[in-house]
Amino acid sequence: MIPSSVSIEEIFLLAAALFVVLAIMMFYRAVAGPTTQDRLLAVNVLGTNTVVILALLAAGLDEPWFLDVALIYALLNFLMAVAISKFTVERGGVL
Amino acid sequence: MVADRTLVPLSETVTVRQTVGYAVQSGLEDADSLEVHLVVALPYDAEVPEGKQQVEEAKQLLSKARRWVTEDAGSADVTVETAVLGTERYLFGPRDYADIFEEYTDDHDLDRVVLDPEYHPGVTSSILQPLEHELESAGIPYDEAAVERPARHERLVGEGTERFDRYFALFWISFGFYLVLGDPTYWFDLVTGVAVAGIVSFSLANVTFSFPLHRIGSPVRTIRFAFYVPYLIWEIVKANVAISFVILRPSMPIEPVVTRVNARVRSGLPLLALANSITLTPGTLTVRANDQRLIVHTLIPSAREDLFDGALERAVRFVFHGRTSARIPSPRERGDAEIVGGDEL
Amino acid sequence: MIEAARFWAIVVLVVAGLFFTFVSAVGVIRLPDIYARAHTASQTDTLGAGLALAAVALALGWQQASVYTVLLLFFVFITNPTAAHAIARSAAETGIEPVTADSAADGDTREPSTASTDRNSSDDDGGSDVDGGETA
Amino acid sequence: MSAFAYALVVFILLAALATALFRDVLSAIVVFGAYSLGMAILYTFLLAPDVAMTEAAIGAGVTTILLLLTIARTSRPPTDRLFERIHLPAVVAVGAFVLVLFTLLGDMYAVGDPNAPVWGWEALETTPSVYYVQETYADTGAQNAVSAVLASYRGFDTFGEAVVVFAAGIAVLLVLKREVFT
Repeated sequence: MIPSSVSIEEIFLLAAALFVVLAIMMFYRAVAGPTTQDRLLAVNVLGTNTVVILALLAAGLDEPWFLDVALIYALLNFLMAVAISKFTVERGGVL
Repeated sequence: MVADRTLVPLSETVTVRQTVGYAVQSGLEDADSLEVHLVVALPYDAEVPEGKQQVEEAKQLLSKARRWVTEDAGSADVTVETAVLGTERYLFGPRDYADIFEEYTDDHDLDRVVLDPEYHPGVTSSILQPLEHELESAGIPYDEAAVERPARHERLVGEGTERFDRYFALFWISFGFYLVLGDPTYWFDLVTGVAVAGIVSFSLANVTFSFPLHRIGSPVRTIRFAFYVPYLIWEIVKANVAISFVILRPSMPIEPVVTRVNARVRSGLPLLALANSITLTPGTLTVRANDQRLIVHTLIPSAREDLFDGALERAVRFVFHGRTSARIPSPRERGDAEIVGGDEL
Repeated sequence: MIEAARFWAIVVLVVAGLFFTFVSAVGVIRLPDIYARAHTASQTDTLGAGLALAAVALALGWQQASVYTVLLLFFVFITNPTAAHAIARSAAETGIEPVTADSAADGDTREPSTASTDRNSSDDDGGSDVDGGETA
Repeated sequence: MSAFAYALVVFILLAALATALFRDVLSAIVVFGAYSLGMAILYTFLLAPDVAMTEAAIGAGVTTILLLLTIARTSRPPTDRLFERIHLPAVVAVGAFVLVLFTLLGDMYAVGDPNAPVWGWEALETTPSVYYVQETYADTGAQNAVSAVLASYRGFDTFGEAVVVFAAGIAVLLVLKREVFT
């Protein structure tokens, strides 16, 4: 039974909006810290959230090529987390 | 009269001759006499058959190295000691080697260690600290021998069939990946895919696989891994639900504890798989890997119980070594699991 | 009929994904230290992301784009625990002390569980002692 | 603008504020990552995935590495305060600029508005891309439509960009001369 009043696209867009709200919640930790690692962790989670939001937008707006952006972000986000966490220890030893 | 006392760990590398030469030369630069301790550290104990053979090879290497030292020393005052280390215990990764070198330098009151840049003993994996780092944290001054090293990939190139296996495996993996992204029925994608996979496999095969491939073993492992993934996902979902209830309860009854688990895995790849699986399951987080001793931060008691029951360890052993290897006692029964304080980190 | 099943499956997946991401957001805000936060931040979030991405894959159906979604899922599952491990290790190496059950219990009143009572005796002296009850 | 876009704009503003205010450079870099996440989503939402991809690569990848390299070669200030002190005249100047931009906001077309110039000017009786392809030679004499757009139709724009790039180059040379070559 599919309700006639909502379409699946609207559900995806609404979910994307809620994910953004959750992202704002998590952003509190990125500001509050107290250590750099805490901030990094929060931004890493935000990155995962971004990937999900982009995927939801791709489904919601029916534009499948948004997934390319999501794919690039998934990998770069990981690189950023590893680069900075290594940097905090070895101070540029990785770079 | 100042004496320089140096430890030189040796293994059969292409730069071992230059390393010994460097140790002698640099030792004599700022000291009148030199005492060189040449050692070979073995990963296995001497009791097993391949261990005996390794001890023989180690002794041959040491006698060769002793001659090199006397050659290089000329008329200078140089004494040489040799030893085979690690015959009584099982050395796993860099931390074990650093420990055994530390013991040796303390026993013989040595000043410094000269390292061969190509010296990579035991299991090396991206989650383990390299030997240089472990020596530093143990407080042993080390010196990397200034040698002319050959290009790094040479070390990874194996025998003919082994090399072919690498190319073969990487070719099909990258070709499959290309077709997944492209269109498998379109001739253009097939042709360009073959070209791209060819370039990728020829340029990168030597650095992709840091572990030996096995013609039957590797595909079988891949299939076993496919069985492992649904199991892992089920475990993740279970643990997630458990931890969600804990976090959403207003009182939040968490109980963070740092534990140490000695994983019974034999090489770097299973160790990496186990550490990542532990991290993926909520409630347990691998903070450090000190060789096969994983330092795991656990958040709730039930997650800690699961970790000590060792279900994931058994599953990883099943993936890499087959069904019979999976039947081992849990870490709790073996006495390989313990709760440690935060200082252990 | 199949359309309806797919619709509700997508709704359930999206809602479950939102729920686990919400748990991870609450965990990131509430939990006491970096190590505890890493648990929910990276793992609960991985499940939330996985469920939402599964919903997207289901909605896109059998086409090229859903392959991308599966790839994304794969990358998220591989990279997230690795990043969490990297961050936790860097925290450990910069010398951030974890809040353990003993130190947290001083300030809070938590219901005493069996595990914490039989550990207190051995953990108070030195910290790295072997606990006989747990390891025997 | 939907609720989604509003939530996103709030997030981006928060991230931008935090980036500007953090005293600790490393924290600012990390939070700047969050800012670039929001921007990437916004670009994607406004149907510009190519710009979003660039933002992803530049914001999360290159900028982070460049900034890390920079602070690896400089020293980290002692962090006695969490936030920077706010420089009031700068806030006034930036605020005035933002206000000017806001007055122009009403003239912008909504996303997907059929009257937007992208879909064609009445005066041209065609879409801009078709116009460029058809009329470039007659209008400008340039053989290449891309060059014509960059150097002629958007000449002032390109001129501004070139000025910015040269100014940045000169600034880099000045800094290098002071810090490195002397």
